[in-house]
Amino acid sequence: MTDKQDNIFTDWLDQHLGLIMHIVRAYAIVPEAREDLFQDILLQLWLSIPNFKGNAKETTWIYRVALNTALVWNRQEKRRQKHQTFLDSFKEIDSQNAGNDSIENLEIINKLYIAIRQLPKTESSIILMHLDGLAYQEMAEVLGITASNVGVKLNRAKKSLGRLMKGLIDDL
Amino acid sequence: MTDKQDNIFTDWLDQHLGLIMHIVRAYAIVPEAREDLFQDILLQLWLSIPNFKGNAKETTWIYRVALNTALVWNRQEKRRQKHQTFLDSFKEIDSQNAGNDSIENLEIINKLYIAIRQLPKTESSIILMHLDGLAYQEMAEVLGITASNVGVKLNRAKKSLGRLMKGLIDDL
Amino acid sequence: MTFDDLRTTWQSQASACQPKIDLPVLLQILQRAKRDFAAMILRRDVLEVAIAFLMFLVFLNDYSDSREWPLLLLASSCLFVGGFMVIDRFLQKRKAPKLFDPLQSCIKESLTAVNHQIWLLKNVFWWYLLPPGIGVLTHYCYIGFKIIPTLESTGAAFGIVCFVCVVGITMMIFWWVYNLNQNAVEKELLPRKQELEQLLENLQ
Amino acid sequence: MTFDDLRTTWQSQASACQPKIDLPVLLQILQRAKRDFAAMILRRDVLEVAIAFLMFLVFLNDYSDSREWPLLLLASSCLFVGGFMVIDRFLQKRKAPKLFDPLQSCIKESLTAVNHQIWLLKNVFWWYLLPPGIGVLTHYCYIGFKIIPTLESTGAAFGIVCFVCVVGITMMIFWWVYNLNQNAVEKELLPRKQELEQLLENLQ
Repeated sequence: MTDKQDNIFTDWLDQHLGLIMHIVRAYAIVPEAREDLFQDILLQLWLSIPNFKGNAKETTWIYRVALNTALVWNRQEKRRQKHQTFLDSFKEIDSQNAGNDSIENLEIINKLYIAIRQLPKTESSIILMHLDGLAYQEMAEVLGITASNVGVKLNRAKKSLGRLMKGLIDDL
Repeated sequence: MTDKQDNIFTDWLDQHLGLIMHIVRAYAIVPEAREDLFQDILLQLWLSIPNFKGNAKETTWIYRVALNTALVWNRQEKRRQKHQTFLDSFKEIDSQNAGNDSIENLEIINKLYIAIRQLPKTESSIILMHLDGLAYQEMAEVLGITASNVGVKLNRAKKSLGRLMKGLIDDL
Repeated sequence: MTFDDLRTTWQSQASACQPKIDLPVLLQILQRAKRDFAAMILRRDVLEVAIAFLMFLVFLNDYSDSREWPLLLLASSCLFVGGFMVIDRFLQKRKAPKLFDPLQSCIKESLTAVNHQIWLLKNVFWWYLLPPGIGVLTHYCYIGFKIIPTLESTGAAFGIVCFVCVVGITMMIFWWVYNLNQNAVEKELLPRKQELEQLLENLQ
Repeated sequence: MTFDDLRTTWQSQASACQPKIDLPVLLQILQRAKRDFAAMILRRDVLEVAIAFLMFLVFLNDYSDSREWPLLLLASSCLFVGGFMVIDRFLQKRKAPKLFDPLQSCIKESLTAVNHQIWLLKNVFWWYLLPPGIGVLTHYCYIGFKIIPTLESTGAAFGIVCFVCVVGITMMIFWWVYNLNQNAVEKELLPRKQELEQLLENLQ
């Protein structure tokens, strides 16, 4: 049975993978959700094979299992509870401020954030504090290390940042 | 105590919200994670006020709490377990096929998916099956309704789709 | 562009836009997922029932030692809860939604299952908490009335405090279990029910 | 563009890029979050300990009725587990990481807490499972040896089957609890420990 089941399954994948991909792409947006849904549909399809007696067309059967899995089947995945919020959604903040500032500056800041996120977390926190204008002594108090150590680390972090933003900043 | 705590907190928010926003933006990427982290930092900051005796500078204190919350504090939020995967990441699929097909077509398909996702879920499943070339009778078997009902629903779904893709499809 | 053009574009795309699948790894993952799922079901179905029957045996044995009738009440309440769960799960398993059914049937089957689940949890007090609750409280009272009168005054006062504490803690645990269940109804089952009803309505 | 220009741009942006906060709602949410957190801690710290002490009282009472010494063993194992948890949590609470400390201290405090948690769960067998396990098994054997010899042959066979089943189910439950704890170490605590160690290393 299991061998036969695997063979049918392989055939179905060969011929009808497109159908499944369409459903996955229509009902799950981010890549992680897509992988989850895709794997879930494949599992349910594989489990359904012993019930497939040839009295239904293959495409009908596959569509049923895939749509039922996407729409009806209660996946374990936790739904995010909607909670009361005290601020305008973060999504709007970025666009909202486009008027206040030049678009060029906004783009620079965006690139800066992308670079900062690629630094090791402690280096990025030093860069953030430096950008916000904290003195070495203050940074040392936040981090719990000596001021001279802060200097060493800040230089290293600036160099990493310079590599990540090549062409944008000249003096790093 | 609580009133005094709330006053200090309000002051801090007025003067140092920028610092917190920088940290949130640097350590959380998607809007939902940002809201979570932001709320978490505000909570920890508020809870820390009774321990704030004025022996530290305000900015130092706020930076400590915010960075510790972002980097060290173990939020309840479940980390996604990395699981063994049997396919190339979905992220790569879309770009990978750019060579096979004209970019114009890819864009049309993308717009189509965006429109499909805005339809009610049953309408979108009818559209998907129709695009994949299923006959009315097959669609009826998948959905468990009559073929004539499929016809009615397909027409309605096509009209909704036409409205969502105005200017792209002429005959809907 | 007409809708038929769109369909042609769509279908030409379909064949191109397929991920490469590592079939042996996939089959291995499916096997494991099936095993995990079966183990999860077994754990869920067997463990609670096994604990109920185990406690039935323990209380029955205690009764055969001490001949205190409240123990018999406790034992039979455990048997009732265990039996109720076995029968309910057996009946529900026969009606589980089949994902290879047409959508409309599958939605209806899922809706029936969710409605039953809601009924079960909403009434958790009557079939899960009340029977052992009566048993436990009777047992406490029986012991209290037997021991406290035999003690001298300070001992009796201490006995009464102990009695109140024990009853209070027990009530707290029961209340907590009750709340857990009602929370699950509010936050998970009712939204799910609405979702399914919406789907069914759109299909009719 | 120099780094200082970048910093100027950054700081000019900073004042503009602030969300509007609904302060009364925010304060309300914070109050509620604090309350929820306190309730969660209370539930976690109190419930398990309360159950352990409750079972201690129940077994002690059973012993005072029947004078079977294995019940005394069971009672004292429950007392041991409850006491162990109370003392451990009291000691740990005094060393909890303080988020307003400098980063390096806070990371170290968190690392200590995680290491202790790992030690606790890895050794869950010795302080949480073994004491009541010995008590329960002794109790079963005591009852078995007392009852089975008094039965005629088919009754004795049935008694032995019951005995094996009960012991098996108990072992299964203990094994399941043990596995839950080891899984938590593997999937949550060890990755967290690595993360913290990495942070500390980058800071030194």
